[in-house]
Amino acid sequence: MPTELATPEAATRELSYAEAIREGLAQAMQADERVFLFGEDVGVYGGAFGVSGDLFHRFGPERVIDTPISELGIAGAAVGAAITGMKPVLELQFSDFVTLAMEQIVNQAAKIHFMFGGKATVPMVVRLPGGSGTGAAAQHSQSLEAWFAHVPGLKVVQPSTPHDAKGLLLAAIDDPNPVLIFEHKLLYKTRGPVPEDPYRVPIGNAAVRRVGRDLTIVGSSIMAIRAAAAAARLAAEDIDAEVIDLRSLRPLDFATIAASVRKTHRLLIVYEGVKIMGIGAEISAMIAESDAFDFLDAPIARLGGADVPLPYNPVLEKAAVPQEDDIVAAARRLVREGRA
Amino acid sequence: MPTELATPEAATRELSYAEAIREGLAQAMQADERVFLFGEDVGVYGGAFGVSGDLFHRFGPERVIDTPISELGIAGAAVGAAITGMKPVLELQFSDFVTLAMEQIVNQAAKIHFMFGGKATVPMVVRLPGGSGTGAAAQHSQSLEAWFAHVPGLKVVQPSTPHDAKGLLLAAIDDPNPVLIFEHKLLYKTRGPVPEDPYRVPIGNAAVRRVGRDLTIVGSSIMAIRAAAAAARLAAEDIDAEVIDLRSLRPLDFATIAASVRKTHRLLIVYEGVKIMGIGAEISAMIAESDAFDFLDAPIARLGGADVPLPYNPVLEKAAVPQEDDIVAAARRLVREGRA
Amino acid sequence: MASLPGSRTADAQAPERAELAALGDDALRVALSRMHLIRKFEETAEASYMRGLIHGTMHLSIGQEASAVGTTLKLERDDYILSTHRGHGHCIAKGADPARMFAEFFGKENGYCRGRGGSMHIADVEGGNLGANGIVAGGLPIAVGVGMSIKAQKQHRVCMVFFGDGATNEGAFHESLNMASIWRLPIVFVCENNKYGMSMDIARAMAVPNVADRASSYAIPGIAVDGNDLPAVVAAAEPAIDLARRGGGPTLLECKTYRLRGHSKSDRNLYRTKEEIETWRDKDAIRRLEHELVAHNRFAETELRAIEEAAHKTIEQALEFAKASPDPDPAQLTRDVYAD
Amino acid sequence: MASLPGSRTADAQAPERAELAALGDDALRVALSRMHLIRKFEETAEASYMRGLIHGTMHLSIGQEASAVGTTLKLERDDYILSTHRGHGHCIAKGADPARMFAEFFGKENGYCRGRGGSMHIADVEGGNLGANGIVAGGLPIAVGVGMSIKAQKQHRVCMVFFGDGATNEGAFHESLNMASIWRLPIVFVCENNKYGMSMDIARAMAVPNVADRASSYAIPGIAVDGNDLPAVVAAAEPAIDLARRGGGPTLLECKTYRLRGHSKSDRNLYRTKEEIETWRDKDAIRRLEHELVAHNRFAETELRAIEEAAHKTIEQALEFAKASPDPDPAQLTRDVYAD
Ligand SMILES: Cc1ncc(C[n+]2csc(CCOP(=O)(O)OP(=O)(O)O)c2C)c(N)n1
Ligand SMILES: Cc1ncc(C[n+]2csc(CCOP(=O)(O)OP(=O)(O)O)c2C)c(N)n1
Ligand SMILES: [Mg+2]
Ligand SMILES: [Mg+2]
Repeated sequence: MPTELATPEAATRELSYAEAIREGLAQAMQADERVFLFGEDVGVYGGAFGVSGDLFHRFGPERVIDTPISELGIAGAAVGAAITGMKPVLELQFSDFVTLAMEQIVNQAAKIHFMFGGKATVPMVVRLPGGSGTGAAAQHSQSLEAWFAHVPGLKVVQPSTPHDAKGLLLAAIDDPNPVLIFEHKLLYKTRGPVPEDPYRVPIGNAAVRRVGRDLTIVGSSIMAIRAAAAAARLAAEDIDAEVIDLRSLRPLDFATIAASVRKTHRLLIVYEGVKIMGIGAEISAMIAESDAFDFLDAPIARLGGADVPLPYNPVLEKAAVPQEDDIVAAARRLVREGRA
Repeated sequence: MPTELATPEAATRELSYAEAIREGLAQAMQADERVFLFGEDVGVYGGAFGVSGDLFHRFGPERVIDTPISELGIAGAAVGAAITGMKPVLELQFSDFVTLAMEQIVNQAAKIHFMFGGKATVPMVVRLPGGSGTGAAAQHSQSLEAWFAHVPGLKVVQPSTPHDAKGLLLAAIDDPNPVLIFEHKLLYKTRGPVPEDPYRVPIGNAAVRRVGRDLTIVGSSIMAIRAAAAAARLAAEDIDAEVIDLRSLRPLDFATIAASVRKTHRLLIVYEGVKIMGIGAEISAMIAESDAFDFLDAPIARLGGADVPLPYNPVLEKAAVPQEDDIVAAARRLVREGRA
Repeated sequence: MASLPGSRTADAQAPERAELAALGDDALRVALSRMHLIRKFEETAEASYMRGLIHGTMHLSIGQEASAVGTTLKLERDDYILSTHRGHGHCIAKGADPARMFAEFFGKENGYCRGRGGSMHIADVEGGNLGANGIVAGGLPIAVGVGMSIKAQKQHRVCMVFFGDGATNEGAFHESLNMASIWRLPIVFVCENNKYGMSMDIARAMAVPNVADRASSYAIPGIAVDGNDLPAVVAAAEPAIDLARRGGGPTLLECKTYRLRGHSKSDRNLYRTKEEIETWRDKDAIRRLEHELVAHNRFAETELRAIEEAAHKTIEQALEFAKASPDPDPAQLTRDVYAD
Repeated sequence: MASLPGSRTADAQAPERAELAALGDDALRVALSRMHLIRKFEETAEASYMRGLIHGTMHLSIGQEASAVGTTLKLERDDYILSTHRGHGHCIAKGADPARMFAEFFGKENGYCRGRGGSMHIADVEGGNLGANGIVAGGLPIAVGVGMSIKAQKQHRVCMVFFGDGATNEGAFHESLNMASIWRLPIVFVCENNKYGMSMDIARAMAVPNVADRASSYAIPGIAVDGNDLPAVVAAAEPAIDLARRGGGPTLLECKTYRLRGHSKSDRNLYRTKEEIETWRDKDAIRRLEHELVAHNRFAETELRAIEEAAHKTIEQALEFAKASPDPDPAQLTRDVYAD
């Protein structure tokens, strides 16, 4: 897998997460004419969340393609383009709509390479804005990434920063396999340093966002951000948390997590998806069947989404997913009381 | 929830799993004219796996309805019928095709009751033949039930015996919520005792199939059968396994599992779905964050499907999912070597 | 085959056209009142949103009132409707209480969905409104089930399902119309063709001039009507409702109309011209009908203003009701996930 | 609009009909040879299956050979096809090697998919066959992407996608034809209407007499042809292929034919009569064409038998090749899940 990084002298500016994705798309399209972007309203409208922005004007209607509202069809179109020499990047307007495209993603994209004995590859990228917090209610707020972590043949990433949003996108476009990128709606406007030159963040590598001794907090996407903020607050209470940003759910960088747990002896996993069968379940199970298990001084703790469809009411909506306060409280209990 | 059991004097015969389901369907339709069965080729053809059999001739084309090949549409039709006073039972021909119906099942059926503030209920049942072992390859052999265990608002059951196949079906039809029943293709012809009178197996109750002291083996569907067979062989080696048949994945009967683990101190979870993010992940995580954790003498072990689309070649196909031998071997290692 | 009656403008000298003459004063009063209620409801919702009193997003149907009101005018209270993300008009037209609708917008406990659903999920189950839907074309398969239910229960009800032009490119549209056709279900499919999806012009999204032309694929009647002409809409809808009620099966009714506001709050109208919007503003259904009624001396201007005033008053009171309503109790977060 | 040329029977007195005259002797030799190859291949596969040499299931197209061969006869080697669960005919017609097809059936390492795919997933990517598909209508959205790819790469290729009558009720059919139409993609949509899905008569599954009638929803040509009449099929397919290649967009071509075998191995033919099957046996495409050729002195009977014999020999050798081929190495179970 390509791991080329930006040259040190390359300029690094502050960009928003959405701008970083757009820059990555533009650079990929510039560098490789096989790359194209398509999806509902990605053209003149600039994308439901403004991610494609002016790309339509820069690359024209043959490289930035508005599609009819046909999620199954466009997912299949990505498969067809990918197996015949193109590198499609598909935007699904809200990740919830992937429910309409599961057939093509799971039965076709994920399986074709294997099912055809390795004779075809499916280098497609699907971008999926997910997550709650915008008052969009139950059908527009889900975090469904865990489903895809269950499907061999797919790769699944979840960037938390503008830097990773661009770098993982470029890595995904390079990848000869289908890659799903779960972006978070609340992160699109967050800003951070982004190197100007193209660079790749390798798929399957977690990032240690903070080094600590007392417990390991694992999260991804917006939960990695909240975990880091929680860790800063915990430091004031003399709790030294190590924060791991997963970045990739499939493949999962288990080695980084296990090494951390061997050091801190405590594990708190935070994720926005419904707790039951969410990604934290797998991480917990992997620890529990690994030798890191022997290092645990406290039961593994998970903070996940409540067992409820996302409510519209903003107070309920917030209560349904882990917030910074919840992470602080759970970490504190885990360290102080040995049980979250 | 109705837990009425068959009267003791009721006749109990041997039926196949498919016959037991058919009997349950017939009794439900007889007792309640709101119940109807529909799906692709459930009519004259008798269902792809022969489950509906002669029901078309017994109940006529208005209660046993052939549908066009339109999985999304028929799932939505079940929702519409359910919210307006009917009790639809939908057969999807292979559980793999649920990938086409996710939108209606996940965004509509699972959420309507909550999203409408409790003002509508969705008493629908979806029957989904799943599993591998028939040489049907990657698109007709999946075990996708774990996805649905991640979705609040749904119930998910997985019967392993003819008795439970009938009893869980009747409980599902009574239930005011959407219930998915994952049947196993290899089990349709297996036979077992089935009371003639209608009875319910409560959704959310696991069954202890064998009492033991040395380790707990948890499985469902065909894996519960294989676990029981493995336990019989292990007994000959002086390993006394407790076998728990989950029967229901959502809600999950965690209390029964935890109680067993507190007793045996060792846990092996067996499932056919892909190991990563399969149902075993959640069980392991629940144990790891519960006080049963403190009773463990060995890391929790999971035996799940290999990380591969189901291969056509029969040798590879078998190797891709846990077999009886694998369970015996894993249990033996767990007890003898303290690690599977 | 589709037929589009030319839009008529009032001519005081000419006799009343048949579509108008067919409507009694009472019916017209109801229709006008509903159109004003919708218009004022949405203007007020918009203002509340701008002032930060409402969160989330909302999709306004300002400009489309004649379609919502005209299609539903001849429905009975126990007939069903299924609505869309742009559903306030349908909801009010079917007789919902604007106060409880506003309460829902404000996320209040006495909103139609107890604050759990919000703008995109308002349902008034008792009033026959089986819910708005956040999924484009999500209501169509549900309508099929409602139709099956009506037929099975030998009721004389009709189900009217709304959707946009964009929705007709979803697979769900095709599957649903096909099933409704082969089973001759009592459904009126109402496509509100407002010329755009989110931003994509229907002329780019499909190759046929009228959505109604697609009825031929299902051998059902397809009618296109000027959706900004209330009497014409009523005249087109009534036979479709009657046909459905008589067991004659479904109709595809296309109301050609226009949304004067953007798709949602975040729309910058990049895909259409100011001139186009102005042209359609001139075709405003409310003013147009009022003008015609005055020209034919059906109503005095003062009476029209009184109808409008009454509607405005109702909406103002509705807003006050909503503001004064109680918030949900956060402790009840997971209530109503399951029915029991 | 659909047009169905009446089936012609040979009349030695009359001159050759235009469709036949248009075919040179070489083309006819190729077509006959391919039809015999398909027939013999499937009869041999069936026999192997009966003798337990092949596992899984298979869907035979015996009776449909003229459709597979006639539609593809004018394709170039670098044109693409996408096939179905009933795909052996398409595969052979596009030039695949029956030996490697049999090897795939036997799950052997040198089968087209290295034994991983089996009957339902045979792909001959080098030969332009992008794969059979186990999902009804699964190939249609993929074809859209192939068409986009051809266009983007400014190639002069054509993509021909096959599907059954039952598949036309899937949403994927609608979404795909719509996209192919609006983007004028170089696709020939070939519906092999064999009158039944698995068991559901097309007359019960849709209300229009011809699948081709549905082309009008997309403003593309829709042609219905006697699919058991090879020259007629070629005559119908050639202009569609040319139109696509010239950039004129897609065509929906319906071949009316019949499968003489059951849907799959488990079909008990409960849904159709023996008489119906016999009627269609009389319309056997191979015998019919041979009869016509002899009547017009295009070929001598001996030459026809030589063609048939050669085909049989090829198939026998193919079977031997498959039997002698090596099995996959079980240690390579998870190879080719990901490309690198
Ligand atoms: C399945 C699905 N895809 C996409 C969206 C996002 N979306 C919401 S409304 C809309 C446009 C719908 O257009 P149309 O059906 O014409 O209805 P209109 O908004 O014009 O009333 C889109 C793309 C959605 N909600 N659901
Ligand atoms: C999405 C999906 N639904 C159902 C099936 C099961 N199935 C396989 S073939 C078939 C009938 C298909 O009919 P048709 O499209 O007419 O093709 P034919 O078998 O007649 O060639 C069905 C229902 C499937 N494979 N995929
Ligand atoms: Mg629209
Ligand atoms: Mg067919």
